[in-house]
Amino acid sequence: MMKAWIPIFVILPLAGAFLIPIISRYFSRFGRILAPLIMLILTGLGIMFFFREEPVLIYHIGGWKLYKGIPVGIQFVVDGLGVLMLAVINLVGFLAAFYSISYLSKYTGEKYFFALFCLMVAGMNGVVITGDLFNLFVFLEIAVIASYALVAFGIEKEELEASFKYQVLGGVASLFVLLGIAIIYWQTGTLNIADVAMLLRESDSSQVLVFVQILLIAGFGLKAAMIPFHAWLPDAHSSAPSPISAMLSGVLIKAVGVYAIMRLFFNMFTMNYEISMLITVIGTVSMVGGVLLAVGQWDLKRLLAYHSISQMGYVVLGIGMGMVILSVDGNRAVAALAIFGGLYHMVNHAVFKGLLFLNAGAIEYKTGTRMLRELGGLSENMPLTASTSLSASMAISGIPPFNGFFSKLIIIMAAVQGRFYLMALLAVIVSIITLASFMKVHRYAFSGVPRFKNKKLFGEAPFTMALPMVVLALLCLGLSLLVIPSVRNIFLTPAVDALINTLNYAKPILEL
Amino acid sequence: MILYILCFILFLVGLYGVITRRNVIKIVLGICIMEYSMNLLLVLIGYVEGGIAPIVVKGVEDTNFVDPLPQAMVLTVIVIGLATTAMLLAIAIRVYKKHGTFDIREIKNLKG
Amino acid sequence: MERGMTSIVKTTTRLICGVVFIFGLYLIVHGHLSPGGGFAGGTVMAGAFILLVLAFGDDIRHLRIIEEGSSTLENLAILLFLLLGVSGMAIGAGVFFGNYLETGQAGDLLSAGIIPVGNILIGIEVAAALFTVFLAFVIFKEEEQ
Amino acid sequence: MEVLLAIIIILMIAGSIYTLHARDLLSAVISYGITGFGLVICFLLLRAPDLAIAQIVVEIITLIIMIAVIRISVREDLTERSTIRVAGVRYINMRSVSFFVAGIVFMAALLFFFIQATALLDPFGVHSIRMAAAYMEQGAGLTGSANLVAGVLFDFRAYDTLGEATILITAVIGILTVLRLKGRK
Repeated sequence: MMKAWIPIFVILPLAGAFLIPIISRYFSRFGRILAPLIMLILTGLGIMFFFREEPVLIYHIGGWKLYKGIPVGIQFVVDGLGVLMLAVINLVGFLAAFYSISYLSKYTGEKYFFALFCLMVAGMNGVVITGDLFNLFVFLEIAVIASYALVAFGIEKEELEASFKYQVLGGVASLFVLLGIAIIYWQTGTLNIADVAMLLRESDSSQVLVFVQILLIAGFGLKAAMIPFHAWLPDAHSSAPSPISAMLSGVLIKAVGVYAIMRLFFNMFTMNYEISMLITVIGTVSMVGGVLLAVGQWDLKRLLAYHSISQMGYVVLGIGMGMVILSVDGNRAVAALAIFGGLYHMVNHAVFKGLLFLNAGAIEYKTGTRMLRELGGLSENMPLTASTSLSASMAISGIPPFNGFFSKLIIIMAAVQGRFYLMALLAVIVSIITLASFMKVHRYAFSGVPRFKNKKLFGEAPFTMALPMVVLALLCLGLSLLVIPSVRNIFLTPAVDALINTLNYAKPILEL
Repeated sequence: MILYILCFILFLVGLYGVITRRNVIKIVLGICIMEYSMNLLLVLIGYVEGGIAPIVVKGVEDTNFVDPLPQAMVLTVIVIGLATTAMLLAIAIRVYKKHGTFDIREIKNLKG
Repeated sequence: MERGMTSIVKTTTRLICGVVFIFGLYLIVHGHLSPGGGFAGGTVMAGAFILLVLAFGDDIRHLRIIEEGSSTLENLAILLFLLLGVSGMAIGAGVFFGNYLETGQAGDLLSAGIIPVGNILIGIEVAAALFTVFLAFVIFKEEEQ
Repeated sequence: MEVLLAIIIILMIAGSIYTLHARDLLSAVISYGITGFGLVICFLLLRAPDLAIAQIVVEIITLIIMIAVIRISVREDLTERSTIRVAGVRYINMRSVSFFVAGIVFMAALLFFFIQATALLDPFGVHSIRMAAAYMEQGAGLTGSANLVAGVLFDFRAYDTLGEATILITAVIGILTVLRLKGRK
């Protein structure tokens, strides 16, 4: 019975996080062994959940079934979208944890790092599988507070300032989300997402809903680093340790930001045209703004951080278009295509952005600097990093054999079919600028004559850093197989169905 | 209705403090004030006219209780507020020791 | 160098520290009967410890040992609370956080199944957590000088 | 009852405005503390004894930590004042005043949307109980706990309490990480 395994996704990382500080005092390498092991087990479990028997698995915590048809306790709800997110979170988590085994030799306080890492993954897993609004807020706070401390892990001047700004903006965003949840409880009297969904469909209270939806877009938009709220991302991602930037950029802004918007705006709120158009416009503005900001950057990690904003713009654009078409009851096939493109690009972005940040970490680990002007001619000294970085750069700028090309192509096709011609045009232009920006990275960092000051020859990144990079590079190629229908129906189509027919999330919970 | 408006004004005062103040400690105080107003709003929502505290006392048979769910939520939000405040203060004191000032604008240009 | 505060504060601390600790204990244990519970009681107990450290002060080596101890206690307490939830999966209805102990009569002390156990574990964890936070700030201040 | 609550909340608003504009940080923290104790009185009036105890005690611990932080650092808030005294003549500092006006306009807009949105919802004192009905009717019976809030916290929504205790642990480990002596080897 798969259902009994669902709590493992939260129990295991929490137990690991609590054990590591205790046992690390006697056996100092305990953290670097336990954390990757836990993530590996969860990745295996996540992939196993793709082959579950019924589409929506429900686990009633504490055994509290329905009381007069009203869900009382908290439920774990795992559907197509949840399984997809679980697999991505735990896979990238495992690779980042494995990568940081040797990366942390430059830092002190290793036990705190792995404990906070496990807590962040536990928080994200908790957000993805819970079916209760307030519980989503609590586990969102766990993931975000752990990431505040991890951003300030090196305790340098700019890391502390970046973490403080991230924390202030994150705190305000969490309070906006809490305000939204309080008003939803005020109106419907219940916290269960499925229950609220059914109540909102009966009573037409659009006046309250618009205010609540804007609050939640503001709150979750800041967590997803959309343009009007992106101020914290470049500092936080460039000053954090590289495996943490890979986790933040690759997974945290998705699991906490975009997933929450998808779950609430598809499966809970009634669709309306203005809000979905607002989300699409925010996605487009982020897509264009992110890349324009990224072109002028010389610090490698800041450049990657700005590209994260623009790639997340693609994801939100794809999902926003699907929402707009659904809200005007347009052609459901085009809506399914747009959402499929958005989700597919989200998975791809987690893979190649994680790889790019791990490459930047390897370069910084070996040469000690991140500035493109001081780097040069790395391809002789670090052939493996150069090749994985090349594959990731081609993936992000959408060059055919790699996965980025297919997901961007699907989004642009969906935009054309859905008559969003301006969005399609902007998507193509942004893809070209991304290609230019990454060619600049390669020209300065890898090819050309070595320009950096210390001429000593340094070798390739150590094994524990090289293996995750190779695995991610292979995934950049492997994920392009998802376009084939037979493979897609196992992994991505259940997630798209979970969003398209909005009420089949709520029906099994309320046993309608 | 007036109580909800006053509570939201308290929220706005906190938000105003976070946006306009330049002293790091005052920004932290602004966030805490916003958390106070959120706690107050949640308990105001749960209040029932003439209700008694949600404690079942043996003798009293009155079952017109105040709603216990927002109170459970507020207890959680209070401890979340304590956790975020302690984290903000730890980082604020570390920023002060590194930059020598609490003024957010000077901290920004010292970043170089 | 005379550590801590003046002797007046020290004597009053000696008197009321026990009372504050017992009040915290009372709040935790009677959590399911009267208002209070794990969080409020744990914070009161943390207040008792903080009062001692504030009034008497201590040299930095000893403070670090205490901080290690309270940090370990805090992690153990939350681990036990997690095991309490997981034990619900093994015993009783086999469900995460299942209330498998008998719930008894609503008013008396030994009632409400796992709630008193949960209260006590959360009380210890909150007390140790806040005490560790306070010690972290004190040790940071000592190291700065 | 409603008038009493309104007076206390207005006093809390006044206290928090002073907190944000006080020159001396210590008096800012103290007036923040008084606002917190005003909140405790509101909880008592709203029949929430659990929260009143928790709020008072958490308030004291927060004040201890804040005053410890301020004693380590500086007490004056030397940031920009809205009126600058140049050679004895007081000039209005246009930049901070314009910032102030923009803030007020933004707040007024938010307040207007809030009032317009929540006009139709239940007024104060009337609360359509749905999910909590189960807690109240089944509370003492099924969980056996006289204190319904403890019943909700540790049995109906025990997973929330686990998450919430984990938040405290995350914050503690985060503080130990940030306050350690040396970050890099």
